[in-house]
This record gives sequence, C-alpha cells and structure tokens, in this order.
Amino acid sequence: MDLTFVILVEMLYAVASLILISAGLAVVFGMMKVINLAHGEFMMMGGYATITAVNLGVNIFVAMLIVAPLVVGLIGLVVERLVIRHLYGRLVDTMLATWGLSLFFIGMVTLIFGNTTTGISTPIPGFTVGNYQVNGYNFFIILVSIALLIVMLAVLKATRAGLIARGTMQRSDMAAALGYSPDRIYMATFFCGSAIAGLAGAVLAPLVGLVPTSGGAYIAKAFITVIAGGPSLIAGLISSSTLFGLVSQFFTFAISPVIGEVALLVAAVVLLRLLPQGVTGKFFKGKL
Amino acid sequence: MIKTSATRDVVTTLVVAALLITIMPQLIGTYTLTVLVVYGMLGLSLGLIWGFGGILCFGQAAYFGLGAYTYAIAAVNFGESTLPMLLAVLVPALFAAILGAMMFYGRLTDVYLGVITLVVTLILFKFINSTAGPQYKIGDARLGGFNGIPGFQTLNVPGRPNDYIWGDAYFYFCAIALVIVYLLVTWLLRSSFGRIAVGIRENETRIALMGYDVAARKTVLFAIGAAIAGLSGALFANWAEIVTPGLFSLGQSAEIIIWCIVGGLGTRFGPVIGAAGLAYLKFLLGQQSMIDNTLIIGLILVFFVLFLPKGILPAVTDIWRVSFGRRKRRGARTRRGRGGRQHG
Amino acid sequence: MSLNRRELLGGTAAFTAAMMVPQVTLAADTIKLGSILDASGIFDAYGRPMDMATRLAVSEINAAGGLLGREVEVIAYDTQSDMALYSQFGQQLTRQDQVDVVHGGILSASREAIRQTMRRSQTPYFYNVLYEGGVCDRNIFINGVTPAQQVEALVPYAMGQSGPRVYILAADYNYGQITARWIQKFVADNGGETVGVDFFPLDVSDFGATIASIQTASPDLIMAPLVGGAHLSFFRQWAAAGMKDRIPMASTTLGVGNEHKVLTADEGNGIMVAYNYSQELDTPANIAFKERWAAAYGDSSAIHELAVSNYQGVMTWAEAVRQAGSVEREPLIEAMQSGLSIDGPAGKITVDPQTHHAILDVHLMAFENQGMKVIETLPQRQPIDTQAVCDLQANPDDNTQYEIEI
Amino acid sequence: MAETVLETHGLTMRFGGVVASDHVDFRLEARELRCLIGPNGAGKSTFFKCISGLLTPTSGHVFMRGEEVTGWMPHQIASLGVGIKTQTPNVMDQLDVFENIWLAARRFHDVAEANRKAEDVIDRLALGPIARTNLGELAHGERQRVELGLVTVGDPWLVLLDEPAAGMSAQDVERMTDIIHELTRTAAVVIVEHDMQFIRSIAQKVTVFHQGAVLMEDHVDAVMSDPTVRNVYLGKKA
Repeated sequence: MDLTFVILVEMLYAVASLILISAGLAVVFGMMKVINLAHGEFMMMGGYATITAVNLGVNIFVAMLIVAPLVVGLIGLVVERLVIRHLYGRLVDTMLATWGLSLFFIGMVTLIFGNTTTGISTPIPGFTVGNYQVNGYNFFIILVSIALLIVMLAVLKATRAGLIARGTMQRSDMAAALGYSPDRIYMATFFCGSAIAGLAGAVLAPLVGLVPTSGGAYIAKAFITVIAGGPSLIAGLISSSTLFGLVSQFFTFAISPVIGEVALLVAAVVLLRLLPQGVTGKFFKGKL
Repeated sequence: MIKTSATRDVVTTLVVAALLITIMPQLIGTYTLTVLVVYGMLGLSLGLIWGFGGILCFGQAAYFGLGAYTYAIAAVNFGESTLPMLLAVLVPALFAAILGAMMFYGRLTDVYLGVITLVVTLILFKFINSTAGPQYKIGDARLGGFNGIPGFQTLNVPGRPNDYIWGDAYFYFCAIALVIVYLLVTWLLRSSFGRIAVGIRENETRIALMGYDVAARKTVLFAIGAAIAGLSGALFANWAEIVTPGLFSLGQSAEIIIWCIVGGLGTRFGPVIGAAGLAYLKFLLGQQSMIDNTLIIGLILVFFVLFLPKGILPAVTDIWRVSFGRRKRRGARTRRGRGGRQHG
Repeated sequence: MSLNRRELLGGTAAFTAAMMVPQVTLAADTIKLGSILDASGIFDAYGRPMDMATRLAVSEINAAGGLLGREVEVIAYDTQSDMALYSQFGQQLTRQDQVDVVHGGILSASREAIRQTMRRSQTPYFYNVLYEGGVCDRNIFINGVTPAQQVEALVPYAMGQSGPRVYILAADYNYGQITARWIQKFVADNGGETVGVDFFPLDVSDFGATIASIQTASPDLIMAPLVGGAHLSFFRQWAAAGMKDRIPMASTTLGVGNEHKVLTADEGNGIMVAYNYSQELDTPANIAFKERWAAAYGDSSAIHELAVSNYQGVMTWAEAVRQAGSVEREPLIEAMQSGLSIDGPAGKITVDPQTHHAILDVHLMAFENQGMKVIETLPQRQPIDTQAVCDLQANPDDNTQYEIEI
Repeated sequence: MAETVLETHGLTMRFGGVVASDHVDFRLEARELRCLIGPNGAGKSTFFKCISGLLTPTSGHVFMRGEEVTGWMPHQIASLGVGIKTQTPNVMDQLDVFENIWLAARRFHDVAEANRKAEDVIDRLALGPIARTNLGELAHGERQRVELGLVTVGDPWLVLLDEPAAGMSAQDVERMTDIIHELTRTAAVVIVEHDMQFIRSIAQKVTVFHQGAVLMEDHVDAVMSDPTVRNVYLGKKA
C-alpha cells in the first residue's frame, strides 16, 4: 500500500517534470515554428542563475520562481534579437544556429563557473509514508507544473496578448494583417519560452548534479514530447507528457530505468506512426 | 538538377579527385586525411537523401554506427574483413529499408520524420550503451557497452587475412572508395530514379499524382543513403580500430546535419567538403588550449548561419559566377526555394 | 565565479614563467612529452585539472634543470570528449610529433583507442587514472588505483560502520561492472550479503524509482560506484528523500573529479570513500604541492585525485628517465621495472615490475563539509587483482586486458 | 451506350461530425466532359479528393473502368492512366518546365520516348520560350498551363481538374478552353469550377453539389435556369 502511494507520486512527478521540461520549447515551437536546440542550455542556465542568486543571499523560492526565469528570459531576448530574428521561416537554419548557441553557452558557462559548482539542497524535507521516505520536493515540482499550465491557459484565454498569440499560432500572417508587428510578437514569445525554460531548469536544479553540459539531457526528451503533442499547445503538452511519463515510469518500476527510457522512446515511435500529426492533430483539434 | 554533360562531370570529378589525392597528403598526415575522407562519405550519404530527396534524417549517425558495429562484430567472429565489409553495407541498408517503409507508408513528413529518426537513434544508442555486462555477446564479440569493442580484425586483402591494408595504403583505399561512391551518386542523380527523387523533394503530391509510388521510392533512397553511411561506418571502424556507442550519439547526428548545411545542401560536393572541413577544424582546435573549444565551434556555427546561409559551395559558386560567369541563369537557388524544400 | 578567471590568468602566468627559465640553461634539443586529454566537452571536469597537472609537473621539472640537461616540451591535445579525436591525436603524437612519451587518456575507451597505437610505435604510454584493472601490456604504465586496492579496504570498513546487508548501484560500463563484482566478492568474504545490484548507463539522471526499490530491500549499506554528472543526481535525490542519514553510503568513484564539491555539505557528509589522494591530506608533501599549484594557477581548489595521479605519473616517468639516463623505450622500461619509486603529493608510489601498475597508499576517508577527511591510511597496497592475471616479466609479449573472474 | 469510366456508389466522407460528402452516386462515360459546381463547402472538392485518392472515403465505392479503386493511393489511381490536377498549383518550383513535364512523361515511357513526349507537349502548349525556366519564376497562368501539360503528357483516358481556370487572364482561359476541348477527343474530363463564364464555354452536362449531396445533374442551360440551383448557389453568388 505504501509502495503504491510512492509509485503514484513518482508517476505524477515524472509527468510533471516532462511538462516542465517541454513547456518552454512548446511555446517557442508552437508560436514560431522554431526548434530551439539550445533549450536544454537555457534550462541549465536557469539552474546556474538560481545557484548564484541563492549564494548571493536571495531566498531560494524567489531565486527559482522569479530570478531564474527573468535572467534566462533576458538571455533569450538577446539571442532572439541577435540571431533568431534573422532566421524566421528557415526551420533548419534556426536549428543549426541554436545548436551553435547551445555549444556556445556550454563553453561560456564552463568559462565562468568551472565544472564544479556546488548545488543547492532542496528546500523541502523528505517525509515518511509507512516504511518509505518520499522526496517532498516532488510535490513542489508537481505544483509548479500545474501552476504553470494554469497560468499559460489563463494568459492565452483571457488576455489580449493571448488572443494575438492564438491567432498567430493558427495563421502566422493573420496577426500582421491585423496590424500587430510580428517582430514584437516573436520577441515576446521567445522571451516567454526562454523564461519558462529558465524556470524549469531552476526548479529541477536541486535534484540534479548541475554541470555546464547538463542541458543535453533535456533537449531530446523535450523535443519528442512537443512534437508528439501536436499542434495544440496545452492539450498537446498535457497529453503527451502524461502518456510518456506514465509509460516510462511504469517500465522503470517494473524493470529498470533504462527500459523505462527506451519504453518512452518506443511509445513515441508508435504514437507518431499511428498519429502522424501528433496527439492533438487527431484529438482535441482546435483546442489550446 | 545537374545540367552539365555526363562525360564532363565524370572527367571533372576524376581530375579533381586525382589532384586532391596527390596534393593533400603533402599538407596533412594521411592518418587524419583518412578520417576526413570517411566523414566526407558520411556527409555525402545525408547530402544525397536530404539535399536531393528532401528527407531530413536526424539519425544518420544510426547507420554510421550500425555499419561500424556490424563490421566490428562480424570481424571478431570471422577473423577476416571481406564479408564484414559487405555486411556493414547491407545491415544498415536493410534496417533503413524497414524503418523507411514504416515511416513513408505512414505518410510521415518533415519534422515528424525527424523525430522518429532521432528517437530510433536514441534507442540504438541506449541499447548499445547498456550492454557492458558479459551476457551481451554476438558470437565471440562482446558488445562492451560504453567502452565499445576494441581489437577486431582490420581490413585485409580479400582472402588473405594476414595481409593488412593500413597506413598510407588505407588512405588511398578510402579515397578511392569515396570517389567511386561519389561517381555512383552522380550516376544515380542523373538516372530517372534520381530525377524523380528530386521531383519528390520539390513536390511529393505532384509526383504521386503522376503515378509514382512515392513511399517506395523514398524508402529505396533512404536505404541507399544508409548503405553509404554504413560503408563509411565500417571504414571508420577500420581506421579507429575501436567502435564506441558515441558513434550513435545525438551529437554525431547533429554534426552530420551541420556538415551538409555548412557545405551546401542540394550539391554533391558540398556535404563532402563541409564534413572534411569541419572535422579538420575540430582537429586543429584540439591543438590549442587557450579557449574552450566548444565555445569556438558554437560561435562558428552561429556566424555561418547568419552570414553564409547557403553553405560554402554555393557561395563560392556564386562568387565564381559573378566574377567570371558569362551566362546568367536567373535565381538558381533562392532563399525561398531553400525554405520551401525544408518543409516539403 | 571569480576563482576560475583567476585560474585562467594564473595559468597564463605559469606558462610564461616556465618558458622563461629554461631558455637560459637548457640545450635546444627538447624532450617531447605528449599529453592527450579531454580538456573540453562533457568530461572536462576530469580532464582540465589533469591538463593543469601535466603542465605544472613539466614546468617544475624544467625549473629544476630539465631532464638529462634537456628541456621537456609539452605537446598537448584537447580531445574534446570525442573518442575519434583520441585515435587522430594519438597518431599525430607518434607519427608527426614523434614524442618520447605519452601521458593521458581518461575513460577506458579512450585508453583502448590509443593503446595499440602507442604499442605499435613503441612510444611508452602512461595512463594515470583510477580504473577497473587488468590491463597487461609492457608498453603501458598505470598508476591509478584498481578495485582490489580500494574495494578490499573500503568494503570491510564501511560494513563495520553499518551492517552486513549491502546494496550496489553501479555505472553500467566496464568499470562499474567489474567493480560491482569485486564489491560482491569482498562483501561475501567479510560475511555480508549483497541484497541488490543495479546498473545505470551514464546518462540516467532520475533515480526516484531506484530510491523506492532500495527502501523495499532495506539494506544496511549502499555501495555506489556511480560515474559522471548525471549520476550525481542520485546523491542529491537520495538526500532530498531524507534517506541520507538512514542508510550509510560508500563510493569508489565519488570525489575523483571533485564531485564532493558539487554536492552540498548536507548531501555529502558521511559518504565513505577510499582513494590515493585527498586535498585534506595533512602531509608536508601535499601542503607544498597545493602551494605550488596555487602559485601557478591562483587557487588550488581544482586539484583532484586524477590530477594528482597525472602529476605523479609525469614525475615517475621523469625519475625513470633520470635513472636510465635516456628517454629511449628499453632503458626507460628497465628503469621503471627496477622497483622505482617516487614521493608524490599522495605519498610514496612504487612501480610494480610484474604488472606495470602502482603500489601506493590508500586512504579511507569520509566526506566532511565538501572535503575528504582522512580516517585511516593503508600504506603501500599492491594491485593484487591485476597481479593475479598478469606477469609481464614472465610474459613480456602479453597484450590483453584481462577481465578478472571472481 | 458508351463505356462507363468512372462510377461511385454511395460515396460518403465524414470529418468528425461533418458529412462532407453524402452518399454520392456518380457516373461518367468515356470522352464525356462534366463540370462539378456548387457553393463553397458543398462537398465537390471532397468528392474530387475521394475519387483521386487524396482522401479515403468513410464508406461507399469508387470504380474506374469497372475496377474497384476505393481507398487506393493517388499514385495507384494515376497509374491507371488518370491525369489529376489539384486546386492549388502543384508543380515543382525548383525544376524547369521541361523537367516538370518530362517527369510526368517518364512514368509511362522510357527515357527517349519521354524526351520526345515532353518536347511534343511543350510545342502543343506553346511553352517553348520558357521551357528552361524554373517554375518558381513563372506567372500564375503559365504555371497552370504547365500543370495541365504534365497532366496530359501521359495520354490519360480520364482527367480530373480542380479549378483549372482560377486566377487566369481572359486570354489564358481561352487557351485553356481549347486545350480541354482537345482533351475530350481521347479522354473523359471532370472539372470542378466556380467560373460560370468558363463553364458555359466548355460544358454540356453539369453536376450540382449542395451540402455534400448531388442536388441535380443536367445540361448546363437547364441547370442555370433551375430555381433551386439559383437559390442555393447562383443567387448567393450574384
């Protein structure tokens, strides 16, 4: 019984962390059709921003939820202005450029921080369920990802910016026709996507051994989740994260972590073979 | 499409190849040259299916690795190199044919296709990477997990397992292999099959409406690309004398894509030059330790995309045309065209 | 943050200093030392300090008048964590640069990528890294700790601190697989029981399920030969679940790349390890070494086990050259096999003539406030694992890596 | 009675809850020219896609020259000798006119014959001066003409055209009309079209679609004067 509960928590955590990892990429890809291969490094920098802020005496929650998204969002803004802006509509070129950026960021962070940066401990203690100790921080991650989804939904549904964003997602030329500068929309989108990546990196930082090359672990997973989700931003994110999270955790518990990861990948292949446009290309059509 | 005459094309290729094979060893050690040639062939394999067939494969490294591992495993078991070389071409081709049929008959396109190939590469990588235990054996060959397989029989004269082809001879072997593959690719692109493949790249629906079985043709082209990548993998294995899971890695796949873009997509020579050039650059950078090399490569890529987006070869051709050209064909390769191809 | 910038500047200063001294005193004909390490890319946490150690050792040798009246020149290549570049630079070193000796290689795969090249070209090769043991090749010298030297001491100590039921979490590659087998053997030898063994490929970073299944098995002790950045996540998630003070833990790898500095004190304190070196070694040799390092690079915090191994490897080679009066391969090997020993920052290192491995001190330690506190020093331990299968004096043509059957 | 080249029974296509094509029964004879008309969303394009293999119908059957082809892929249908032109120009922008047409000819002939056929069609459609220009650089009317060329180069016995005259100049339309009339000497032709002027100039029999189903089928003049048709289609259009 205790074990069932532990497994349940781990499964929820797996889904939540997939949502966190993929959300930033989903925003950028969904709105701009740009695949940001530096997404993992944005997360990594979120982690470093958090650690630096905490070491400077900032409260850890402020550092994770405010400082890191802002810092990474600003880095994203600079990147968008200097590089991405020149490459809109050229899918493959943006991939090459962002791959270059990811290498650049790894090099920069190594130069600045070195390879042994002391991490920060989780601010929430573990707690006991029967005979088991559970990582209390898992609940925080689950909460953050739910909150993130709610905020995204609220922004898209209830604000003017969200309306423009939805319009842009469906017809990228529409917003321009209505007199909104696509340049500014893209700028804002990239800022948001980067900030969300920074948030994800910051929130996951206390659970991982953060080194400059940590970002590489996220990008493939995020990419697969976003593409498998299909065209609807939030519904796609939730459905594919849930599917992949459950499948991988099930096999992790049943067999081993490697089989869990392989199961996730196999699930992705099968899914895309059956639904070539992603989950929401078939279901939840036209939803967010 | 290729518009010069066939004879002229072959003669040019042979003359340029002969010159390069004679001159390059005076400038760069043959050992390093060998791997540049091998990478050139790998670049050509993706350049063929992507630049001319419009299939963006994120997992070309899978066939490279598969070729290398097939060779290594077979060489350990057979103790000679001829049959392993053949297998190293056939196994990746067969694998690609099955995977390709699954994808193309499922009408998967562009970015979805990219994800599937990426995922399949990751699966192979994860599998090979977790085979360190003694239970993972194929015949006499331990798969070795992360450490890979060292110490297999390297290339020998067919039928004489003790006469090794190595050193300078191996360089000439690889260089000639690349020339042959290059000529085969040229021939393929001139054939009806190649011209239809370019048609598919340009407009898949139209080619289907003409009555061509697009899925079958893409599958065949995909398998040909995999066969070339597999051959280059086997050549690599012979050169490095060890195969490791790194050959399957995401980084390796990305590098191949980068070679093609930097060299020039939609050309035959571009990906070859892009591969050899970037690999040599990496080699040169490794000789300095003042600045982090990851950082430099990253910067170079970004600058490339921003300032030389069409790739080296088309840029050089453009300059040549502007400087010396008499006939001006309008807009051979517009930016719009390039974007269109990537989606199509 | 500022620390590394200082490191960088300090490094440049050290080069300049090293370049200026010898010009006056030494002959133009240099001795070439090839170095081949991952100074960038995903393994740079190991490789960069090793590279610094090589340069420090050589500048000290040159400052003391060089070897045989000649200056030692470092020809270093950064393999960028790419195995293919090892093959390339290995060839470059032996063919083009024609170096007199090669030091380097970090992962076992990188060693195997260049070992045969070195053997064929008759270039003496020093692999200065803690590894799984069993390499038997007259052309190679290895001064890193092998499992028997380390595990044989660590397991009984750690079991004594906890209890007989042991759970093993190992990296899923050559090193982890072999080390896990050694751990099982010594657990059984000491009357304990192995209740579980899990292997993790190097890129696994999510250990929630593992932590739950460990709790189901409820062992007394965890032995964790885990490797690399992703695996560090285990120690953090373990602490986050509040397990750290419930089940004691020991590792054969944590700390060789200064991992104990990435973990916070709360996460690391109490983890038991056994190595040849610790920055906290309170010996005059180590204190002097740290001062010299700090003088060259501005700060000594980057030093780790592998860097010291590398430093000691270069120093051992230098001593052998002095004794042989030559950099040629045969006299060098003769000198190395003569029971040669040096005193390094980590104590006395003696070359084992039978295996070309090292006889060295192993310190039982525990993490304490991001340092490794020495608990007990076990002097001059023999590489008994490799000795059991390898005898280069009886069998000089041997060229295999034995996998020791236990 | 002439041979039936195209026939559908109860052809139905549903998208979710929407029935885009509702039990359509359709018959076409050899060398017949038939126009499909109807307001936007009437289902004529869906019907067109179902018979050309671009969509697989939810239920019902399609027969061509007596053979059941329901659910076939477009390339299989085209291989029977059916020429298909989709609504948006579907050509290969980076290839020149000759190459475009040659590719279509090569499907049914060997290389030498394909070369000859392609030259032939280029002459016939008066594309000679632009034969070596990439399609991406041509005007809309020229592109439409090229597409018609690559539809006809395979000597089809059934031609399916979706809005061939859309966006063309009066002169181009006139030329198009001639080409279509020539086509009907050897092939049956189905045309989906909005342009009533154009339909009047070529058509005899017209099928009117409304809400996925066939509303009526008659000679063009009869259709034009029918009040129901005027109501659902022409009335709104005017």
